[in-house]
Amino acid sequence: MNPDVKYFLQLVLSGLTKGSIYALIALGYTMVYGIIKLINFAHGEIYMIGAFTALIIGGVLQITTELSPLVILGISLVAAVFYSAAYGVTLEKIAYKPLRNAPRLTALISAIGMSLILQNFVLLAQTSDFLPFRSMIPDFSFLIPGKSLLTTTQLVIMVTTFVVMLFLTLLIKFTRMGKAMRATAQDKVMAQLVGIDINRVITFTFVIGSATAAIGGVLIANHTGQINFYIGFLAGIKAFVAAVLGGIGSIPGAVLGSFVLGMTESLGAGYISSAYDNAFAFLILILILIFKPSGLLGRNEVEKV
Amino acid sequence: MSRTILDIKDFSMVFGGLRAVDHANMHIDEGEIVALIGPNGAGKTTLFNCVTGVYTPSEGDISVVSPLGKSVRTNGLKPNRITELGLARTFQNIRLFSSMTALENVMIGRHPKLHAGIFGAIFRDSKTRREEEAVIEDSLNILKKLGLEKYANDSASSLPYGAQRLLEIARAMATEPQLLLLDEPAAGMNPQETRELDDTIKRIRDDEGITILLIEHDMSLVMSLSERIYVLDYGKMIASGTPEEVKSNPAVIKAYLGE
Amino acid sequence: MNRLLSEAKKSLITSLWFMVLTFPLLVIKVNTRDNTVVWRWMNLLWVAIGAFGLSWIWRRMLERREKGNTRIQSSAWREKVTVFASNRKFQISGLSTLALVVVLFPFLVKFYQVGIVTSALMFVILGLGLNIVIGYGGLLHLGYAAFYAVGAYSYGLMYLYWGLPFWVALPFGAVSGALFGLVIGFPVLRLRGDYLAIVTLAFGEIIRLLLENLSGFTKGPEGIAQIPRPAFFTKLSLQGATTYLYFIAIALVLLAIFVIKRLEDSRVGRALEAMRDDEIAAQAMGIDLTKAKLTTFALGAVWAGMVGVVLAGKTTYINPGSFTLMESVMILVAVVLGGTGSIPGVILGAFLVTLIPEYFRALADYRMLMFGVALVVMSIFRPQGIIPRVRKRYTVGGGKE
Amino acid sequence: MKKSVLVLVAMALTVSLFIGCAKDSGTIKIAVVGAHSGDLASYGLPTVKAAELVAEEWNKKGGLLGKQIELVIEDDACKPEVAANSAAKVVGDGVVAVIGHICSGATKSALGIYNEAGIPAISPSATNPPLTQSGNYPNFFRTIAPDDAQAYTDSKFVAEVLGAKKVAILHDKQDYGKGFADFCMAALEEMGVETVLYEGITVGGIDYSSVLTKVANTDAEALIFGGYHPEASKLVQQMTQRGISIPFVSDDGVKDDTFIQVAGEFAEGVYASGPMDTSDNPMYKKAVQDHIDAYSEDPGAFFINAYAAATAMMNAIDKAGSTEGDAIMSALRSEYVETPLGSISFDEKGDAIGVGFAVYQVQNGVYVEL
Repeated sequence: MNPDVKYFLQLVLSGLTKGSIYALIALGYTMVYGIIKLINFAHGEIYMIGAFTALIIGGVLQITTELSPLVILGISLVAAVFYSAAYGVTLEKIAYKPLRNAPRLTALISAIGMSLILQNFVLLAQTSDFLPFRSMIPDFSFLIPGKSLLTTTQLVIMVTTFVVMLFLTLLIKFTRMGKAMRATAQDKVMAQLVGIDINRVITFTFVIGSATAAIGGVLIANHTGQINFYIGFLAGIKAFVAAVLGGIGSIPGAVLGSFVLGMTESLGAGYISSAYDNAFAFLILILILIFKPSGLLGRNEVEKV
Repeated sequence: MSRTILDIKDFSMVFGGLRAVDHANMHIDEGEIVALIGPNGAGKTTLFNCVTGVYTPSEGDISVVSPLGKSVRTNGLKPNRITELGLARTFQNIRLFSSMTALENVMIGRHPKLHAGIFGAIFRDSKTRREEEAVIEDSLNILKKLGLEKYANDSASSLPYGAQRLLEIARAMATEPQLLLLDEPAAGMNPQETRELDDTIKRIRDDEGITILLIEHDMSLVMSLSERIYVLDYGKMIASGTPEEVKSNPAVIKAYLGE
Repeated sequence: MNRLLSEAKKSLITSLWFMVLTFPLLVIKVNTRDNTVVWRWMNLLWVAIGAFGLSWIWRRMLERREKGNTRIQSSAWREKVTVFASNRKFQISGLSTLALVVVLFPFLVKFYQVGIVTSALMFVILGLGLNIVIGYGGLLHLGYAAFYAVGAYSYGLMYLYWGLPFWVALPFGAVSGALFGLVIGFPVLRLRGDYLAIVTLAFGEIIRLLLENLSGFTKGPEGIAQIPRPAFFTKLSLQGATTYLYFIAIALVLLAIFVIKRLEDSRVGRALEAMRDDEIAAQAMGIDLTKAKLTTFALGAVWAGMVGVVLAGKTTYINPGSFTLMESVMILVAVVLGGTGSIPGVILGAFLVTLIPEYFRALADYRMLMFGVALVVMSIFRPQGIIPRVRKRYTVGGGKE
Repeated sequence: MKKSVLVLVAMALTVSLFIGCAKDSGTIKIAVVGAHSGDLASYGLPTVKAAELVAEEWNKKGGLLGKQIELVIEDDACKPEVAANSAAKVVGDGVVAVIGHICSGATKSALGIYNEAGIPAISPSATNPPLTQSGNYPNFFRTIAPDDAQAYTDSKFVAEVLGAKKVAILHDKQDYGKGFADFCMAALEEMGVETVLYEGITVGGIDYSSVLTKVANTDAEALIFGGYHPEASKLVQQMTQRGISIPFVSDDGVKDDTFIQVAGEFAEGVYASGPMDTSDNPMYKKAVQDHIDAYSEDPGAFFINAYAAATAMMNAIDKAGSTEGDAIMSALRSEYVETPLGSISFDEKGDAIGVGFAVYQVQNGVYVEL
């Protein structure tokens, strides 16, 4: 293969990996936004808590039991999903529900506060040090010839992102709850009038959004091999950028935005300099919003006058 | 014949395939009180929004004629530019500056008539000081004209509903418009308040010389106030004329009563 | 009695839920290297007791909030304070005492206290500046620290390349702050609310990244060292310079209060507030949103630019690490805590945010946690801040009361 | 009128709170300043413990110049703007010497204040070269070798031991990492080694595959990384996974047991430079043992350097026979003192003579000096 072409393909694959990583977090961001029109600033922290729970539960099982690694992976993943969802729902009840009719700015500040609380809770309850996160995904040996192109973990992340997106799209399009979610997203008052329990819908949205974050947390920790209390903040901001880029509130938008972001960073790093990868990410965000203020796939909401 | 202030020619507004207003024509002459009526969803507020620059019309021309007779095409102009041309409006769903007092709301209406910039504000030279004193004076006068002076220092959002509607009118008057566009000014008012509103609007026209275009559902108010009426139905202008002509127009009766 | 029981039941359920919720993070600590697990069961007990009590209080507070009790109480309370504060005699004696204390302060205390209070005063100015953007303009700006950086680097670079002194840099910092405000303002004109927040955040980060990466020009992460402290005709001793900086900060605070007060009371200030309350209605009143937004950004950034210069002159060393998103968030905390839009509120907020950690070192580790809690609690129960904005009243017949 | 009197009294009370208690001249005060809270606390706290142990030793022997040593401990959170305030505070407290600060940036903003007060400062960990080499900080000393010396050690190893002709250099865009990378590039150039890639990476990044693709796309024979262990462990893990097998050479920020713990199997074979191993030194053993006895845990980062710094500083005060800054500084420069790092003294610029770096490699999960 022509080395230049190979180089380009490798960068594209890196971009896809990054994109998939961002997408796993951005999906939850965008879902929550779609329903309550609030940037859940603490979403990154939910992702971090998912990773921490998996680490703790996995670690305990490894040390105190004789279970096989795959069983441990399964149990810790379930625990991570459960706890992230529980934290997500609790967070909504405490910090967002009382502010449903408050100005957006107030709710956003509450969300920033919640993000600080969760970060520092984990810092104080656990440690500020990085903790090793042993990869629990077995290496598929058949991939070894292509090792320099794609690692097993990367492949698993990409496939998972795709499956989660498909699942969420189907959920929203075809289930009863999905319909209720769409109705709530469009008009809360009308949704209530037609008998939708919007509290249940919102809780459900937080459960699903947080669960995807937990899956993301576990997979990404497998990829990076380490976690600390601060990972959620940085990842959260990137995912937030991706969601806004794609048009916040739109599921395919979140995935598209994530890929655009990942690709920009990867190609920018490959052909210009990786020192600027975050700068490229933010620059593309600003450029897209200047020309399309509601993001790539976002609906341009005309304010009712 | 008096001067035309607002001239709407062959105007359409399309929202993603939906024709909210379809090839409408309309003109308002100086000193008139004109009503725009029609069933819900007929496109009345959309027309208002296009005239005041909130939306840009899809097709056609909207022009405003200045007191000196210069005609300006307003399609695509920003709302604040249109306000400067002498159009002011109220909103169907009240949009007062809710954190401010009633008086401050009116003072903001004086904005286009004032000149102080940042440096004037900071150094407060004698010109700015005089201007500020005049703003308070003028705004209080406007409140008095509408009987709102007792609310001057009350938070706008704490006012009774009827008073909030009047405050919107006061705020719009503060911009010294030649044409005032009122979007359902009587909505939510009790009969007593509506009768008073009838008088108020007439007074605004007679004493201040402000031309008025209003959207209203209260037919008795429309019939008593307006000199001419336009009727919109499903985006089409189906009739226009004096109250009597419109009342007896079969198309209007059909639109309102259905078939 | 029944009510008490049902309340207890509710709190019990909450308490149990929090025990489940905090179980892995608070109780278990694994060390995968030594293969040891530490079980901290006592923590669970604290959570149980804490959650039981706090949830009880929380529900009470929510109930009171529903009824709007707090508002009535606070306004009655405020009425008294306002009457008291508007007493002419009190105003004069209070203000002159305050002025006396402010002037004498640096000569009464150890000089490091002067340094700390100067830092707090700098934060006050930052808060007042951000307050123009958030409190008056209603634009959520998450990249405010970038303007601060622009000011600091104005002085740093002007000194580095041309050897220019503090007093030349100060107005330049203000101007370059304002210019950067305009630069950021232009692209975000069409954006609203949440989109605006993320784009300002992005801008803030881009500026920091540029400072970090353009190391040929800005000295990159190594930072600029040996920036001189401001000189008063001649070079001052450390103590002298510290006192001098204190008075410079005091002067800037006074200037900021003066300018903001004047703006608040003017056509420009009213236009900004109208835009915050309702953009569409503001436009309908003839307010040019483009102009109003750019004015907001520039007026807000001026102060950060100036304080940036003071920072460079005070620490004598600057690097990009001082201007992170966290810094922007801390300024936001000060504004929200004290009272968005309220000058005394923001001053109090800035003092709380800077001085509490300074004088309660033992709590240093809990600092961010407490700020987080403060943000959430304030948003829910007192969104107007500790000292809310008091709107001016006019006597009918013109003039002020 | 009454009210204003009340206000005055209240104000006076507040002011008196600020003033605090009067100076006590019965002790010799030495400041220990560094990051003691937040996520960098683990770099700063071991220094406090080292200073406490050394001071206790002196105090047991009857103190310094006949007075007991009192440590004044201040937190600078590793931030320049906080460090300036902390420095002013300890100067105001009347300290005669400073052990700290921990981070180079914070050190730079504090040194001017100490200099004006004529107080010497000795850091166990601030490695930024201009601190000693610029001549701007005559009152600064350190018990750790500067970054350029470290970079030289690494570069020499890469050029001579590994025999690389072409290298790729990455850094984390931070003060320490980038400084190290820059010095490596300069030193390697002199040694005739070409730098084929020089690039910054973002701290906290999730995925470094793009930049590693770039590295793989060059014909570099070694990768030098300037930065800390979290990024290093992600880099080595992702390198191994994509089959990039060139040697990974890094700095003291990576020569940390946490790196081995986090990177696990991927850490094997990694080279990193660190202070020369003096663990055979009896004082070293004693210092570590004292720490274990006092705090029942192993000492943390820079503990030995800090122990040496505290020892050197207190010895200099003792030898100088005075608490005058100039006397202490000339004693630091002229006297050799036994420390866990060996017998050291300080050159004109303030760098320790006899303190250097060595290259280590991770072998079977531990760092081994080569």
